Amino acid sequence: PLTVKPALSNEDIMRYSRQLLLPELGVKGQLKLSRTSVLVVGCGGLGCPVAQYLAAAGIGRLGLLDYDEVELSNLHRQVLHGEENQGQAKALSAASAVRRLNSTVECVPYHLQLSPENALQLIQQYDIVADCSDNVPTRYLVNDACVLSGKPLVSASALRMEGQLTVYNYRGGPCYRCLYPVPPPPETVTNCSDGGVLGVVPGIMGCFQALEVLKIASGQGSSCGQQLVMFDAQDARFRSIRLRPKQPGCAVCGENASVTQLLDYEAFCGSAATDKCRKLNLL
Amino acid sequence: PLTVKPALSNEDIMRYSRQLLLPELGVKGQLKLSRTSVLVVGCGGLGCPVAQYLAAAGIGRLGLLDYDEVELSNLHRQVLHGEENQGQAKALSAASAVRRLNSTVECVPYHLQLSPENALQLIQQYDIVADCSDNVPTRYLVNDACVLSGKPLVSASALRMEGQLTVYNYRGGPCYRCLYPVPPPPETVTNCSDGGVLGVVPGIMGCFQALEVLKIASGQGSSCGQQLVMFDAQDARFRSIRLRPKQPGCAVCGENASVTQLLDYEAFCGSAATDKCRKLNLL
Amino acid sequence: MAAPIAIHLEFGGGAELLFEGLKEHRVTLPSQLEPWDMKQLLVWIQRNLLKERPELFVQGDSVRPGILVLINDADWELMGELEYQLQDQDNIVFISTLHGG
Amino acid sequence: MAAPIAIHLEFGGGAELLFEGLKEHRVTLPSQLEPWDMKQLLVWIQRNLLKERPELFVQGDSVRPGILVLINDADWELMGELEYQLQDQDNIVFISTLHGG
Ligand SMILES: [Zn+2]
Ligand SMILES: [Zn+2]
Repeated sequence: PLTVKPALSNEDIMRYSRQLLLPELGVKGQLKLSRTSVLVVGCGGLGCPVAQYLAAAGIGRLGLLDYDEVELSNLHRQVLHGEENQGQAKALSAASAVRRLNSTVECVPYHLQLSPENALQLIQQYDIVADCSDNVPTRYLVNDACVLSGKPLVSASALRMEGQLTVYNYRGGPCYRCLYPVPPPPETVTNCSDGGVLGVVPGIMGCFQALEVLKIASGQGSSCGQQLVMFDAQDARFRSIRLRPKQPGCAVCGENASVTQLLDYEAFCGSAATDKCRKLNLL
Repeated sequence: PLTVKPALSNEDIMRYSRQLLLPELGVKGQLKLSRTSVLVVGCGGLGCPVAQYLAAAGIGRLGLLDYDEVELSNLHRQVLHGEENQGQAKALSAASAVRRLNSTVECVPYHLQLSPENALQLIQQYDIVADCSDNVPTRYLVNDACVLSGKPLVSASALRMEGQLTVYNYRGGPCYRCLYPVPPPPETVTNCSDGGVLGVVPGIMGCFQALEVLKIASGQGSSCGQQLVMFDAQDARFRSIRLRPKQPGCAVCGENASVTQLLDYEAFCGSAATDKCRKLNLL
Repeated sequence: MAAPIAIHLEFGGGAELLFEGLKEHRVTLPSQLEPWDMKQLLVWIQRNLLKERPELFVQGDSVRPGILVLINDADWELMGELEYQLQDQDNIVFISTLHGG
Repeated sequence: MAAPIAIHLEFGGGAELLFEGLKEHRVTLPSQLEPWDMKQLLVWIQRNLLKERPELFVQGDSVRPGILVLINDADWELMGELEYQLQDQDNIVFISTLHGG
């Protein structure tokens, strides 16, 4: 658990002065940020801006999870990493970039794959989870672990020139499974490795994700629960959609939930928990 | 002028592979990016994400202009700089961060204040200008210099929990003066130093600005000419507004333009070309 | 006899790639005995717009898992799903869920 | 005699700070001899909503420089500016231009 900061230091007051001025945040909100821990699942195109802006804003503890290493093909969108970090674990590369920006944030890199074995134990240590992953099994895994441990889940995704964002399991709203009870057939799923993505699209979506995390952490509350925000970069259009409420029949958050512990999500989805399988097939 | 790249290198193909897959970009679009130069006016809350994502995407030449030095109070939103860069010129700090990310981008830092004396000569060397400045006189100066040298201007701004974005002087659309022929009374202008700003709001707006620059540079074209995009972070709402066309009576882009060379914009606006004056008064 | 109705169809998140990359379609559904509902619209789309690989769009008599349907900017679950009766000028969106990051 | 009309007023970009921080106001303009226009609306706002420092909102008989007026999501310049005749349920936005970065 985070050590409770009793007050802001003089250095904090200087560093955060421009946001302390905001009536929506103020000293109270800033102290709440400093007492909040956030787990960022995935340090790629979404995770980089999320980690960057959460650290800059003074979140208390930031968990940075990624099993992968930095490659040249990441750098067009994964802007926390640099050329010199190629081959390094993304979690470590992201952590050292974040420390350069704000050394007062407690930064915990996890160079590992989130799995049914470790997810609950990890997520239980954090107050809010940001899903910045890149594949279907991980999205169901993160959702179920958040529902089982009662954590709000700020989830974004991006592909080609589009992005989507929703806050799940928040203030009585729906979870990911309420919306998507059955996983998509694997042959219908396109990931960034085969569909491509314009780097700044996850940039915009990740910043948006950081915003909603900060609103929840500071006590303002998110306006994206039971809402789907869709972004189309080609016509620069955002759209907010009213979603269904929490479903009484949901397998994990419903009244007679059948999912009471984590499962084998790769088997459930019929695909691997990575966005690389198809790339490997293509090469 | 930029040396015209005849083709993509093998390293380019690896680096940009995920965006080369996009039909909207492709190899042709990527080559256009590499032949485009962009001047970023201001390396603060907007300029940092703009520079970051333009460099990541492979823009050919990136001019980074700022007269200011990095301070601790910048770091909650100016995420290209780090704690170790305090006291350093922002233009230089931003340039070295951008080089870590993509050393193939030609990066030109300008540690100086944009002025009526140097603006035309600077802007003439670039294809597109991104206005990431923080004060009214500079916004008029950048606008007039872009109109006089025929460059599209991608302009964003942010304050508190709101942001605005428009593309000016683009494909026959209006310029900044068409919309705002008379500057606002100085006592009505609030800047980030006295109004505050949540760091991720310029983050979102700067990413959006980078997107529109990339769309123009790659030949897709922007959808934000003669449009105002307004963002309200509190209710996570974007809104697009249809603006007036180019005004025949505009003082700089109209039929009988009276502004045919740059003026004294501080006198015109009745305020200094910095966002610091008021902060100094307050201390 | 129900009169013909004009509706606006949109596809996104990649679903447009099944419809020649076109994101927006303005279509007119012909006059028929009963009012048009979503179930009939899905059949009409398959017959008239969907040229190939219907299994990437429909499954049984509904849309395949992973496509979200929106009726006038609301999740169709709030509107009666397959039973929703279409009105003239309705806006129907089919959006593929994205998973990339 | 024109009937009373209900309109939706919004203030943003800091302009809401002149109206007790409230961004949205639903108001009803009373019945009067002639139809309501924007010029009259500005006078009505000054008398009924704007409690202090009117010079930060109006200048002469129009809004002050640096405030953009939108009528149903379009720049008021496209709609006739001060002469625009208000309709029931119109949405009028007053937005301060932002300059920070
Ligand atoms: Zn559920
Ligand atoms: Zn003009």
